[in-house]
Amino acid sequence: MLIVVVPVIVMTLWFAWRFRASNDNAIYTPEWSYSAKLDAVIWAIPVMIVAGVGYHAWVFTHSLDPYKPIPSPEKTLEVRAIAQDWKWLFLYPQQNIAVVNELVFPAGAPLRIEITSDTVMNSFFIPGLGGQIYAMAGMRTELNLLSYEPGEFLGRNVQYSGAGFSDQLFKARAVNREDFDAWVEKVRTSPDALDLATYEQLVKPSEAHPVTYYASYAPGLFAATISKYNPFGTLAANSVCRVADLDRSYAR
Amino acid sequence: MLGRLTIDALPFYSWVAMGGAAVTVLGALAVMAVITWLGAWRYLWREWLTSVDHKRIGIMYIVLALVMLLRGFVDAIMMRAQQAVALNSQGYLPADHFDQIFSSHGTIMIFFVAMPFMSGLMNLIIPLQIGARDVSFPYMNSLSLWLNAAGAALVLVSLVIGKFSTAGWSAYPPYSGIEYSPGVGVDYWSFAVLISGVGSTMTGINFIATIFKKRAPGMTLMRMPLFTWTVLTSSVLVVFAFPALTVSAALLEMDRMLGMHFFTNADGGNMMMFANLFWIWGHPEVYILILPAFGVFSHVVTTFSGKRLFGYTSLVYATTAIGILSFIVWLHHFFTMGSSANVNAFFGIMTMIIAVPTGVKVFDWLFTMYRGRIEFHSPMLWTLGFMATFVIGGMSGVLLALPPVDYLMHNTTFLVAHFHNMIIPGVLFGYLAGYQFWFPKAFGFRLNEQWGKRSFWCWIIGFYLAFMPLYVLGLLGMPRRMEHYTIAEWQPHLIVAAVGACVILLGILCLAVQLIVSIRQRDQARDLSGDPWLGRTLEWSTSSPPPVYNFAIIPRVDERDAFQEMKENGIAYERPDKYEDIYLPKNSPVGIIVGGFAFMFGFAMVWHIWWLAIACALVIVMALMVLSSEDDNEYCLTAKEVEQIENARYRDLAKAPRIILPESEEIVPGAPIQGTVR
Amino acid sequence: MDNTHPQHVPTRSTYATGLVLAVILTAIPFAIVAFGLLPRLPALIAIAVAAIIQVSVHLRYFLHLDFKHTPHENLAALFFAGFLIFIMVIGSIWIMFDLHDRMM
Amino acid sequence: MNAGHSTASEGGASLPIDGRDEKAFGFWVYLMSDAIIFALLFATYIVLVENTAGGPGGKELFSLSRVFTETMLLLASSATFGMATVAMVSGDRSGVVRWLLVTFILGAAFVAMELNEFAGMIAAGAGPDRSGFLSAFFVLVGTHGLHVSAGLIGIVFMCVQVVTKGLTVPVASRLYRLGLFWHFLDIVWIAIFSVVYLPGVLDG
Repeated sequence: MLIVVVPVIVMTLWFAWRFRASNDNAIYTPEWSYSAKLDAVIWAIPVMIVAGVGYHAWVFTHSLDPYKPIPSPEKTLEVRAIAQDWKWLFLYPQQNIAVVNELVFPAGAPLRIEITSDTVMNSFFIPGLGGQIYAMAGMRTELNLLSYEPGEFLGRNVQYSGAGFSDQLFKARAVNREDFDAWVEKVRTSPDALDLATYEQLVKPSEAHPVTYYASYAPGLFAATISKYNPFGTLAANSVCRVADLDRSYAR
Repeated sequence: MLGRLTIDALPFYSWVAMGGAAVTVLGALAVMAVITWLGAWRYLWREWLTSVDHKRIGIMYIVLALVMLLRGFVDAIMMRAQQAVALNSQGYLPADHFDQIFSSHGTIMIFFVAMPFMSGLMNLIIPLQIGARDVSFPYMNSLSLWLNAAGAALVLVSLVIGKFSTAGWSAYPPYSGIEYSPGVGVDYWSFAVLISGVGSTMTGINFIATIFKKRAPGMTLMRMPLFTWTVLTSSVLVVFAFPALTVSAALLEMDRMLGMHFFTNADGGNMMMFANLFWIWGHPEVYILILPAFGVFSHVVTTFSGKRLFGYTSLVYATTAIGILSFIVWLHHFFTMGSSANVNAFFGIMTMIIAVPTGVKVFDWLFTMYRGRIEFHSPMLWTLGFMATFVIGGMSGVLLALPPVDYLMHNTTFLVAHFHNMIIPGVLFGYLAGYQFWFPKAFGFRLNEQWGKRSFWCWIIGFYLAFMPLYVLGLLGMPRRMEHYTIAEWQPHLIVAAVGACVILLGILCLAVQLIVSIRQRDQARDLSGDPWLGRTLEWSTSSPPPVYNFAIIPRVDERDAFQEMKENGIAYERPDKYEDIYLPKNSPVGIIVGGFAFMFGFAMVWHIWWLAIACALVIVMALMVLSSEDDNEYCLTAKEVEQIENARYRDLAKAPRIILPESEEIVPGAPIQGTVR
Repeated sequence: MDNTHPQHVPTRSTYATGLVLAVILTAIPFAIVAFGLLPRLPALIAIAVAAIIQVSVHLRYFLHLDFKHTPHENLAALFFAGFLIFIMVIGSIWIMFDLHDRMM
Repeated sequence: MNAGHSTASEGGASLPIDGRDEKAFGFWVYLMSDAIIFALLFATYIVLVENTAGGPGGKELFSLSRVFTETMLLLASSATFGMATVAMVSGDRSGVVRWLLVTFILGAAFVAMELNEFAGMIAAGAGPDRSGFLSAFFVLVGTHGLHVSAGLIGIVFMCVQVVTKGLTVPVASRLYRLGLFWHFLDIVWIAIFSVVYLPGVLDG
């Protein structure tokens, strides 16, 4: 694209200087208004660039589809994310633990996140790790991520959602497998459990919510959050079952 | 009796809000006081507010746009100031107030600055440029103006009574739904948008009819000036895209007022449909705004290069291609909602295809400059600034059109920088170039060049300072609409951006000074010829300001650059053998009355004052019935009166420098290009 | 105004023809649905075809559109509107049902 | 179009009733814009039609015989409006008023039937606030009904003008545009019964 941008900027400045009215040496052709060759060139160059970029757009849009699982010999970690006012709740169905505003996962292993919202539209985004995707009530979106190296990222909601929006962020940490297991154990020692009553308290609006660990969570919580908004309708009914099945199958 | 309007609606909750309200109220009172002091109410009412003359309506639109530009800019500078200081602190604005500010900034700049500015230039120039005496529907034209003004007034009133929306200019549900935004803010947004939207749609219809039906004899479609072409395309887009805005805002109000479930979280609503509908309008809207600016650039480049436009046919095809393609790209505003790769890739590629005709346009302007004699008047500077800056925005646009990139950049300040990069150098520079270029046509004297150039340099430097850091911040992952933040790395960039906003403020002040200085020195800058820049199209063939009937004799057109051709053939300024009676539309108060009641209707709906809403609706319907059954709404300007006006015009022409009157056959000293060509 | 084209004057018989055709084209789809004459998909196609034909009947006999007398700009507006209706409706349906599939 | 007072009968061939007139063209463009509004309401309906949120669907709510009667009323009203246009061309003032009144009665009957349908649905707990499907149904069909009602006001308004002013060129031009509007609403109705009612009651 710089093939166009740089020449345009250069030509703008150069033509403006070269053909200034006070420059008597410059040629002046007031009637010259068409050249088939030039016309062909100025259509052809953008067409070729767009054809090239468009081809790559098609290929990469498909290969980088966030729903596409990332192939890896490692076992995929499943996480369910629920957007709330103004925090993120993460459920780990394989570990049966729940965490607010912290996402820890093993480096080198694929991370598959299913996302919904228990409030307005949010957008789940960990800049530096991958792309974003919207979180919407009664619906389920998906994001597949992978961090090759251990590291710390800042994740957040980037779709404006109200007064507490600026502080709706969480730490995303990619850690070694041992550290991850240790972290899971730490969460499991938490005295709190996320039962439905606790969830009802948690979902109330709160700003800059501290990191909170829950040693377990109510089974089917993620599916229940979706069907809270979408209990009827043919499409929804089928899919809620599907999500519920998923949740159950991951529970150990 | 007063719905949900109580004394709590007054902004006693914060000093900043009270200050804003006070400025608004005092400003309005001051304007009224000045008018009273000048004893100008009667004059204003008779000659301006009830006028159906397209030139005066155009000027009133531009006044509206410039006033609202100030308001929108105050919002901008408050946001930049907040973000410059709000590292690990709340800054000086609470979140609720900051959110109102970014919502009103976007709403005002798009609906009440860009749209009226565009309508203003269209009104002022199109009938002159196609050799017509007025638009097709002059009464509807006045109605459009006052409906736009009513929408703008609603937004201004929200500053004093109640609060504005916090849901952003695009008001995405469910956040904008009644459950999450129970106040009046979103209602202010939607009624302002709906009322002004009706006005804009009527403007679109009016200009399609005008351009199709009122062109001077001989002006075929492929002889129309480029500005006329772009306005035609843009009007077509208005007529076919605004219904989508109307539908999305109206359905949102149905949800809010009648408890329906179009976009709610539960009970069968589908919030994604709002985004879909809103952007079916939203994307063409970008081209609605920018195409007329492209038209202005085409005229400025040809005039100040003293050359024919290069590649006219290509430019026309590029314009219409952009118009059609703009309807097939809307999904790129919500790639990240999670559509499948096929859908995203399709809309991404369609979006990139728009870059082709846009690129062609830029090259055509460049080759118009090539081997020309370029004079650097201020409109030309705005144009050059546009060309050098717009391509950067174009490049970031193509990047954002790549779905995998958009997943990373959407909702960040990169996006903010991108669309400001399209709208400031593209749209606003275009309109300001048009303002500087056509000001002498509207008022009969030129604007001060010095201050115009100062303003340009402030704007362009300010623009780079304000928005290049936002590109960087977007790459660093900073989301848009942050009231405060915790990352120290961001702050230096935000401080630079705030400085940039201050430089733009200087640019706006320069524009104000330019206007004042030019009015005071107007006698030195009189445009007696009606053709101050050696223009090439018909608007320059009549006097500045043009007589109320524009053309005593409707010109005949044989060429693209009609007026240039007349000058070269020595038939410009020819006196006709005799003049004819001219019928013109009488002024009418219906436009401003309907506008006033539409404002009250909107206000009543916002506050649920149902009896007032019904009463206003009835008055509006009745006023429209009266207007539509009016048979005898023209008055006659007799041939004698026309002759008197024209005689005065020829006396001025004889005094004008650089003008060759056909009778004298003598070249006035100092006449540059014209007459020596060929 | 251009009066060289002979005016297309509406007559009683054009409206009568239009009415008869419209009634027939209404009766067919209603009959298909009321008496269950066709399975769902063919029935939907039949309804759509009858509707499209009936719209053209209305345009021809009630709105007096034809390619000879109607001004080009009116036809252009109509076709452009038709094109955009197609884009907007089909586009919306494509997008929304795709999103449905991915999210539910 | 400056000659405000010549009557249609003497104007003969220059009657502004063929879309070539500036105002007719402007009105035509408005109709196209309105068509887009309807198209988007249709799209919204199609997207939301399954979202009954446990409430009743089309099959339980729609009555084919009612819709068929409504359709016949509208089709007949289009033809009678046509007769008014024919009367206008031949300069038959009382004919115009007579046919307009017939059209008014047919149109009013249509609106009455539709209001009756709406009232029944709301009384049965199937109001527009029940589900996304019903919101979309009421707004789509209601918008059409609102247009028809506006057309009815227009018919009364034009009758008064024909009686008081006669068939002048401006009156004829307004009547022509009202006719365009009326016929246009018929086309929208075809789409409504083909997209909303018939598929709604069709066996799945």
